[in-house]
Amino acid sequence: MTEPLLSVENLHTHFETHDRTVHAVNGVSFDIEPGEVVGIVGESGSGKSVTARSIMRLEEPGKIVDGSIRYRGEALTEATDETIRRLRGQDMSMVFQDPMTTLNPVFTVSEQIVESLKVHDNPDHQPLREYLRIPFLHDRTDWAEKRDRVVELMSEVGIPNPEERLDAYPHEFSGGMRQRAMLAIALASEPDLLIADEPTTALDVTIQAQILQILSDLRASRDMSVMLITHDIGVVSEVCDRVIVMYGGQVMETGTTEQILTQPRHPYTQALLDCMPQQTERKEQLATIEGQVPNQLGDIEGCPFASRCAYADAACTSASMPVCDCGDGQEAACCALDRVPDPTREAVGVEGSR
Amino acid sequence: MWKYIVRRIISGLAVLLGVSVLTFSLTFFTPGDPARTILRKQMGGRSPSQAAIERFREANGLNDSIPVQYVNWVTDVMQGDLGASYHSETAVTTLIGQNLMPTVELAVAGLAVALVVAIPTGVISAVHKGGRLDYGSQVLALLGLSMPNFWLGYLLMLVFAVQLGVLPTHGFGTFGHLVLPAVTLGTGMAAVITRLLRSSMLEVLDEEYIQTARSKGLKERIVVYKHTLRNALIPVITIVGLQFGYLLNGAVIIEMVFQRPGLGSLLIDAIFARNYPVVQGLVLIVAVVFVVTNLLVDITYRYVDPRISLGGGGE
Amino acid sequence: MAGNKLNRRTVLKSAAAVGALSIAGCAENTSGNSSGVRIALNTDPTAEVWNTHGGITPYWTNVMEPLVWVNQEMDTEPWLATDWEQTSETTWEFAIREGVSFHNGDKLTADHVVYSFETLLSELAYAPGWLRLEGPESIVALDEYTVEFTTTEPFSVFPGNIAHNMVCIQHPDRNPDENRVIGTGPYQVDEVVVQQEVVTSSFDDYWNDAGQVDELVFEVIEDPNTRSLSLENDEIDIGMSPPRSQIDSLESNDGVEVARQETAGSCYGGFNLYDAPTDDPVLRRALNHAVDQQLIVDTILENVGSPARVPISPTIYWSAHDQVDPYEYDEDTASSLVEESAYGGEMITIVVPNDLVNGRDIAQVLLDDFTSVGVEAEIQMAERAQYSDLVRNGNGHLFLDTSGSNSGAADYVIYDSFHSDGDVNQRRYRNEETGVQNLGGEVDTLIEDGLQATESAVKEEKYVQAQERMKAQAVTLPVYYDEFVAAYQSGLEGVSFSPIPEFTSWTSLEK
Amino acid sequence: MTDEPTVSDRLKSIGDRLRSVGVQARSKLGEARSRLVAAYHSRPVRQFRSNTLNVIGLVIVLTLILTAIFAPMLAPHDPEEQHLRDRLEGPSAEHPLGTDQLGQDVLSRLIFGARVSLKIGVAVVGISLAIGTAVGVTAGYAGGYVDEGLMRLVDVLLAFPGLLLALVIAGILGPSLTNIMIALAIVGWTSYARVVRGSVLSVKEEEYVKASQLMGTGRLRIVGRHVLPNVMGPVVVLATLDMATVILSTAGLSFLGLGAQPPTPEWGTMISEGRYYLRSAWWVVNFPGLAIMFAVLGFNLLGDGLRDVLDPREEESVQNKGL
Repeated sequence: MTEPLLSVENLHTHFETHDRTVHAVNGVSFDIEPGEVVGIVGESGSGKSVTARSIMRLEEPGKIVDGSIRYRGEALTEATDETIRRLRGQDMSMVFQDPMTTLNPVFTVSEQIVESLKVHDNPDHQPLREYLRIPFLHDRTDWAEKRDRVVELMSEVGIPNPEERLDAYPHEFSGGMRQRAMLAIALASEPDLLIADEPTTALDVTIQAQILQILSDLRASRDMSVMLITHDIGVVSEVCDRVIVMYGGQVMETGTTEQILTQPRHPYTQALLDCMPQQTERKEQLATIEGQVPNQLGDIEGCPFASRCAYADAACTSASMPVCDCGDGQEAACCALDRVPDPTREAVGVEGSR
Repeated sequence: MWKYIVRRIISGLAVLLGVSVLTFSLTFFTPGDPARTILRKQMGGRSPSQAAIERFREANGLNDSIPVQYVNWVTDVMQGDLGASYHSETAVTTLIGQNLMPTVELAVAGLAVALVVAIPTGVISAVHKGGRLDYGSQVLALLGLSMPNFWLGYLLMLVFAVQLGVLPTHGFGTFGHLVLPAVTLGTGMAAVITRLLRSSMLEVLDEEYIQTARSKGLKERIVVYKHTLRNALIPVITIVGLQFGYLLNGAVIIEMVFQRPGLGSLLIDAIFARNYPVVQGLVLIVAVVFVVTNLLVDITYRYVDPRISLGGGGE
Repeated sequence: MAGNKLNRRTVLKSAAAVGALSIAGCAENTSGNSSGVRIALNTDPTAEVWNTHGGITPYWTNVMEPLVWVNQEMDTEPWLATDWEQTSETTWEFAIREGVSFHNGDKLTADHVVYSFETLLSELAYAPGWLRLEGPESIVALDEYTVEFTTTEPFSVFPGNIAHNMVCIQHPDRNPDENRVIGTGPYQVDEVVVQQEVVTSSFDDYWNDAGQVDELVFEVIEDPNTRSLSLENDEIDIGMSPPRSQIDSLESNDGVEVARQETAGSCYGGFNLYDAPTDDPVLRRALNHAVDQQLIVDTILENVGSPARVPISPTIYWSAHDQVDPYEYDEDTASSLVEESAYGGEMITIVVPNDLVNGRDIAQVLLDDFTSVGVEAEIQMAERAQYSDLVRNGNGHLFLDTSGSNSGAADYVIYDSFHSDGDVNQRRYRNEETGVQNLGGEVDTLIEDGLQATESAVKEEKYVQAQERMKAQAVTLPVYYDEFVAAYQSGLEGVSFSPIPEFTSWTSLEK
Repeated sequence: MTDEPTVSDRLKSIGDRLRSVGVQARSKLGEARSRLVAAYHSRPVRQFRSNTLNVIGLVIVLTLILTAIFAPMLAPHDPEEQHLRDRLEGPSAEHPLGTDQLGQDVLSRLIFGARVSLKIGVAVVGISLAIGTAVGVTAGYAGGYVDEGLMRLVDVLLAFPGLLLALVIAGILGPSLTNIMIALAIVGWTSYARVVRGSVLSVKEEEYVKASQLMGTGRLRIVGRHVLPNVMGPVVVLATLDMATVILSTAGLSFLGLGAQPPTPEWGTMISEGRYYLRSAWWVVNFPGLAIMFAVLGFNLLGDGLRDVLDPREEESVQNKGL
């Protein structure tokens, strides 16, 4: 078996607040293979974003307290700042959720793309006077030469008339356009792994579709892996090869997109799928999961979903959660899996259920 | 943009009108006759005769009622004439012209000192939030903010001019003469800017685009000094602009401590001598400087923060 | 957009350029210490009030000279006039010195004198009243070296009155706009730096003994503290009136000498004679007994000056200082006099102008002394402008101030303060027939007689009598006679001052 | 046996009554204590306590207030008592901070000076607050031309270096603490007016205020019930920081000779008068300098701390009208 591109093992990321500790990520493990699109789904607060940021080592003010993250075998949790910077500049890129806040408002979009190109060229040589454009002291001839590349990137992500927009500021862009610009920034460093943290959440539906389309195209043309964080199962079904379902800072279930969507084993996954509008008849009320997302304060014992789980018993709140192999690579972390109805068997026939 | 500037100028004129009415009406309540005071000063401390006083009052229009004097004054000001000092026929504009540069020099130097100190301190303080450096610079900033500057001036003078003898105690002209006053003036302002920049930096460091910058693989130095500082400076510029006007407050006292010529000394002398044309002219000029600085600050925004359009609202 | 960017860059660049320029401009201005003598005054020698004199002060600088000089004894002495004579009650003839050169080479004639006086009269509103000269006929050149003055009223002290720094002779080519100053003095103006300094150099064709130091620079340092600091810092050679507190340390400093000179000035409190409770002479005497002048001189004044008995400095020959017995400091006498008086616990307001040197401290000592003999008092510091009003309106009970003469005619020192029609008392005297510090009656007559007297002995007799009457009624509370102090680098020789320090001649100065 | 209660009965009933009073008092005391303890552990107080600087600020300000209140007990000497023969003496057991040029005890003058500074601070802040609130409420409620006019007036005053204006006003009115107060209040009320007006405007839009308006509640009551409590936080913070500014400005104006009439002990005047003795008697100038610095520091720290707790919206409202 080839080495995975990214391998996360037992990751714990904590946040210290005034008087308590928030266990945002609480023992997450998964792998991403080269060229694979992995979707991470879960409700808000389930630790998806923190996991993504931990991988980029942007977890501050949180802290990785345990576990390991390996990129092509290199341990990111122990890596030096230089290594991390080189990786960010050349191997991994990230696209954030809200395009309205992820672009620096005081620099032109092209400036921000060129920066990315510059870092990619030479991550270890970043002279301040050149980046700051200090009058008389900077030499930016090669920055100007990069303009063609910027235009190329901009058109690649679907920004129309890129030549005319070279001097535009982010506020002169619409939301969708900004997300494309953000994508261009991320692609400028020619990453092997693109982490997209809910890249379409803040956009309206038609734009969402366009962005997703661009993502799929890019993945195909550049042969890069994508880690797509979303709470939208619809998005997952469209672009992902594999899905990781997270809840309460832990991985609940993993499997191929098809497995997760058609035969979810974990009660949380099932509940999540039930809430999707597509599953609901018109006029019928949208299903919701009863209860509150746990606040993840202090040490967590047992299954974080236990309090909301229809199949939970007393043991679920204290026992450790076993990861059960459900066949064909599908895994679910549940201590009462035997009590949970199995859609695969249900599909086969009523007699299959107990 | 032009529309905006015109609007600002009109409201600026209203401010000037208000300030001038305010200062002018103060002369209503004033004890002390300018004629006697000024003549006494001219005569080296001798009391002038009643006839001389009458002549003086007549010559300077002091026998008119205050509103009449005000209208006359405004009419003259419209024609660019701020009147003449009671002391002699020297035009107030000339006097102000003579005293403007020393004060501007002091203010600019003070501002430079403040920025040179405050920008690195504020940045370091924010970057090391909660650490010893942060704590130290916050305490220093608070001390700078709380120290009466005349006391600071004397302390600096005592140390650098008297004990060490490296700088002149007083006077005006050379670079050396500027150092102590500028440091004295700059200290309080440095404290203000440091505090403001720190909190502004902290706010910006929380912004998502800083994560974007980091995610590109930019060095922390560039993240801080390019992406963070540039944004954090925007609110600082407002305050610096406003403070530049307030620097005149400090200049009054510092000019007195260090014996520098300037608008401050001129104003104090004029107030005590009841030299009303000079007081009114100065107050007006200061208000003009203030209004203009504010306008310039607003326009500078356009260059620093591309989101703000002077046409109004922005997006 | 592109346009904007260009602008932004231009703005930044020009800002940088301006910054560089201004620093360069600062550096060029460096003025080092030359071979000359730097003298720090406490007033600006280039202040705009001096425009009449070509833009620099006629005081201190020796650039321009008057017709009549005042000597060490406060007596008049021929100067640019060699002689003068009263030709009628209101006319005076002055003989102008021959062979005197102006700094531009022209020879002094009577026409220059006429020009100088007329300039003064036309440019200074108060000059006609002060000099008692009005109208074009009042100054006439009788011949090339004789000038006739016609005063508006009999004015016996005319020669002394014009023995004043401001009444100096200047050349018609003087120009205040270009700071061109042309006089006849031992030093001529080389350069005027407005609000900072006047550079003068010795004038070779001076008619009298020429100055020995090549260059004298008069600069302004208003703050006395700074003045003495810069003396010790070797930035200046002579500093006028150092803070008293530092005279001791200056005197003990090897490199610094201190010159002292009694002046015509004195500091006293004048009582409001017309309002209760100070309308009671017994209380006024009591308060006189309550104050220990010697202690004030020893402590607050740091031994500069001497305890006063009368309001007129003994440097003025008609002072009654030697003729009167002082009210000795004695708290017991003071307390019993307070008991004896009509005083009923009212608050006495001591009014002090805030530019009075040490006035604040002296007032506090007076207040403390009054309190210890059972008299309630408060202090009201007022700016000079406000003070003038308070005195003239009689708002207050004791008005603390200094008085002195800076001309050869010190008569106004007594007339303005103590004659009913004098400046201080006139307003209330005319409006309410009262006044402030004027006893009126016999004292008025004595002062008038003294003023009109041409013979020194007669003048002295009348004024002394007036002072004795005033002392008996305790019209004033004399505090101290002033002393002028200047500190200078010990390398200098021949530093001496006149009782009118501004009349000081620098020709004897050597470095 | 008579119906008369015996002496012992009486004593007993008195005893009972006393005991019940005692019990009541004790329970009241206990209640107060537990309330205090609860307050001490409440979130805002905890938050305030968590920053040492805040606590230092509170301690300085409390010290200042207590010093001012108990000045006559604390001061070792009468602050106005002169001993000319013992003038300018250095710190000693008798005069811990030395004596000034009149032989007055510097420590005692500093202690009484705290009164003067606080008095001016409270007066100026009080007047500014009153005017500012009145103007702010009027402008906010009236809207239209009234609002426009008042706010332009505020702009005029804000558009001008406050201290310079105060200097002109105080200079022209003549030296006295009252005139300083007037001058500082004239230029000081504007920031309050702005804050209050802003709050009025936002509260006016609140549903519950609209509702109570519909129900016919008077405007003044609405202001009292809804606006003022809402604006308390920012105003308290503003007032605390303003105390610092006023103390500093007063010292500055006093330094220029516009300050207290002698022999009132006032810190700025002490520096101004003592500057001639800077070299021979450093204590005369430097102790008042330190006193001003600590007082200003105390109010600044306290203001910062209060802002963290009371006014989280406004991160930094830099107010440095000071010199």
